[in-house]
Amino acid sequence: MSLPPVGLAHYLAVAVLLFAMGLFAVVTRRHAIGVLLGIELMLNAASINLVAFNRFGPLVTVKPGAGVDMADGQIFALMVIALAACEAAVGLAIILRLYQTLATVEPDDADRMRW
Amino acid sequence: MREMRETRGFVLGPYNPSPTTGLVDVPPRRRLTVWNALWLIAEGAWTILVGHWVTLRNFWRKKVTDQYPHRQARRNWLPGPGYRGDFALITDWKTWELRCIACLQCQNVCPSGCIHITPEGRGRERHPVEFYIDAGLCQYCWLCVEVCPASAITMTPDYETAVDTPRKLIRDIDYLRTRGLEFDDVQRPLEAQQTAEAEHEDKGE
Amino acid sequence: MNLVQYYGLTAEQWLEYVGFLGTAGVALVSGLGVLFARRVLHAAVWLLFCLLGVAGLFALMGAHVLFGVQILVYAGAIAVMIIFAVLLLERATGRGILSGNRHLFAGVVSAGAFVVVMAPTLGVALWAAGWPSQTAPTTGQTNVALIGRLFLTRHLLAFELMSVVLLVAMIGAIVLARAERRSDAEEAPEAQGGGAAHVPTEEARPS
Amino acid sequence: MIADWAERIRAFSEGLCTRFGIPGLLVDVLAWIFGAIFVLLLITVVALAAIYLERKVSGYIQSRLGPMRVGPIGLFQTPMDALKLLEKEDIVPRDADRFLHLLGPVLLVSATVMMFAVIPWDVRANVGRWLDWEIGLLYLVAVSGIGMLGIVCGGWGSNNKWSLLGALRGVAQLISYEIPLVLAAMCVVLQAETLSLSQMVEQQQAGIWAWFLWRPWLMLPAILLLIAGIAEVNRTPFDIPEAESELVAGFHTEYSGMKFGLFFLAEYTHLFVVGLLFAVLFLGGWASPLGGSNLPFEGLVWLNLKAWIFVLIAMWVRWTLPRLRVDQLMAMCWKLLIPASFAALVIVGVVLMYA
Repeated sequence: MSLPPVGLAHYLAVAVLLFAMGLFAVVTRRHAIGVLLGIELMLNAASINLVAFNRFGPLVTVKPGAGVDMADGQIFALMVIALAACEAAVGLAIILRLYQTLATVEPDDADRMRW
Repeated sequence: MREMRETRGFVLGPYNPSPTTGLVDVPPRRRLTVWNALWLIAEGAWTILVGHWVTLRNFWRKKVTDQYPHRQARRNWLPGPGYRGDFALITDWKTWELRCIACLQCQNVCPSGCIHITPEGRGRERHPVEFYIDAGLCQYCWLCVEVCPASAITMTPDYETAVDTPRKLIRDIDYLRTRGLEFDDVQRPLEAQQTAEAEHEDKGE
Repeated sequence: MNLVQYYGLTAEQWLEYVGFLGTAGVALVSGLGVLFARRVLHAAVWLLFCLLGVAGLFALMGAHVLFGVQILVYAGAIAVMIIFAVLLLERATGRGILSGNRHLFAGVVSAGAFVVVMAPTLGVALWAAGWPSQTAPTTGQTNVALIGRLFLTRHLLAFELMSVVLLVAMIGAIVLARAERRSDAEEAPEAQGGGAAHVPTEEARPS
Repeated sequence: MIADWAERIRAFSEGLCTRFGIPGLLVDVLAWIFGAIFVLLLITVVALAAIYLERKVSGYIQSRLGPMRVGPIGLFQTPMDALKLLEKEDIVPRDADRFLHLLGPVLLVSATVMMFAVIPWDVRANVGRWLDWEIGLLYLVAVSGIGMLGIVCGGWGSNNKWSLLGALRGVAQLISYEIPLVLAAMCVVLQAETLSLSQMVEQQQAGIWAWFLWRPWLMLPAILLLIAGIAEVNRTPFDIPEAESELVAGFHTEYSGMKFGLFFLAEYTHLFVVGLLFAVLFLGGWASPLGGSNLPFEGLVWLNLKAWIFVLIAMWVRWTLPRLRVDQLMAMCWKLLIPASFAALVIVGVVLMYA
């Protein structure tokens, strides 16, 4: 029996599990901040994927043996982090605002625009 | 003219807010130009440097600490008049007996109940056979000394009263007598001592 | 010296394996912590550890800059911000915020469906021989220099756009989260001169 | 050639490996473990020494003698206090959040310990030679940000209003002062063109005049780093989070026993790390001010000397200046230090571009 060395699939597996956890949290959480936490988990799973494909994926073997400077996946992940910062800041501001106007923080209760 | 203003943020200068209103007496603001601001920063930096110079000087100065029990800079140091240290019962210098007449006034007046006296005899023969003061309970309020008609009890300026067991905090009559003999009552505030003596004489002892 | 030629892995691969298991374990266990913590505050703290675990995964994959940025921005700023928001809300509502679940069935179904769809990946990772994992041959350029160069050449536009987005988000967040103040608090301090009776208090503001 | 004592440690662990039949790759693991043990011993000694020094310095500045009783000149006072803290009861308030209450000191201390990983102690000698990272400075800054979470957790978890206020103030202060700190460090990065701390040191190796401190355009960043560094460890002109006169003891009001001791440990270790950072960035790190030389352990001695000088300066500042008010603190950061550090960054960039 031989064990596969740590490769793309391992990181993808971690990302899958993290994404599933995030999805579960987003769907089930009652509290808006809980939803936000789930979104952060999903974003992290996505950036793990990006970096893993950058590291192990076919991109790096465009010119085999020559050595390629390919860090596009890392750059994408950096942008994901920056956007996550924006998203968290704006999201938290919205949540605080929601509490100030509606005195609730449950996304299900904010249904004024529905009718 | 100075006016009271609410301040916000960074106030340059030694303006202290009033304790009652929380407002600050600020001179009317001049326009803060760049040079002005730079000058303020430089001035602040200079004052900080001066402060550091002061502490540095103190750093090298001779230290004033007296490492008391190990090394004593001043031998036989006594605290100032009126210091309330260990207790003592005063022995009369004529009869060589305790002045205490066991009237129990100190025991009654003591707010913390730290005095316990067993009297014996009647009239002029009345004297204490046992006289306990619990120094752990005592709050050094001086009431027993005030109330004593015979000026028999006092507090000496002895400050080295530390003991190693709580039991030793309870001073018995022999201890108190010895303290009184060691210190007599010369350390009492002079006027209090003289008036006490005078009253003692007046009563026709 | 050939102690660990087990399971067809070299010593280096074993080391990587151990490191991977450790960091992935941290990430996944604290992810579960995020799910099952009773209080939202605890969930946020678990999220912090999850982010640190993900940062460890980045470091294992050679993305060192990303590792630093993940810790600096995600763990140091975003997690703190979320924790702060939770604290503010707990102060405002006056009770601990519990992370109750609502659409439990829907959550289980969606997450389960996702995992089922992605099951081949998991299977490959755990049992199969694994996808060929080529490691990038490098030119000796450090990760920092590489990313810096890429940011200023190929991804310049995205880089600039990102800064604009950050600025917009910052301003937007400030505008959104700012409580409505009473008008007199907005006035310049010169307008309140001489008013010894006017002592501004924090309690005057809503919540 | 500098005697490479890191090589000796490595040789020692290689010897261990051949002795016990451990595969060659694990030599690095062993070296990491030795490095970790070194750091753990170091922070204990450093914290004890720094606390002793603080007491002595404060005493001398106030014309006192400081601790004199235990040991020769009071040398054993701090170890005895540490022992006392160890044996004291660990009290957790009744309604406290036990998880967060425990997490606070743990996070703070671990963040501080992790910062030691990238410090270049000597030529090519970090913890286990592995963490001479290309992102050294970024790592240092990032990890120090985790400590702030420890303050929040501790302050909130103790369920005490003083703790909470202290924690909020502390985090506000740390976040604010991290900006000038990082910007001042970025000036050095512009000069050195690298984030790796050991490469920065290598550029200042030639002697005392090669230090970055003497470049005229780097003097302002040095001052900014000094101020922001002192603020970053919550020391007295900036110790708003634990202002005794307002909040009882700030975020560690409700701590006792060894958790309190951990807060102390973290504070003084963090101070030392900031000293090390300052020494590496501006004072040439392990490089001798006399130029090259080849005594064993020389780099370690020089680096420690420079860091301790920073620690002494921080103590001098602490016992000289009074505490700032909260608004003064924030105003100083946002209105003075941050513009100044941006200006410094621009100046350094322009100078380096045209020089």
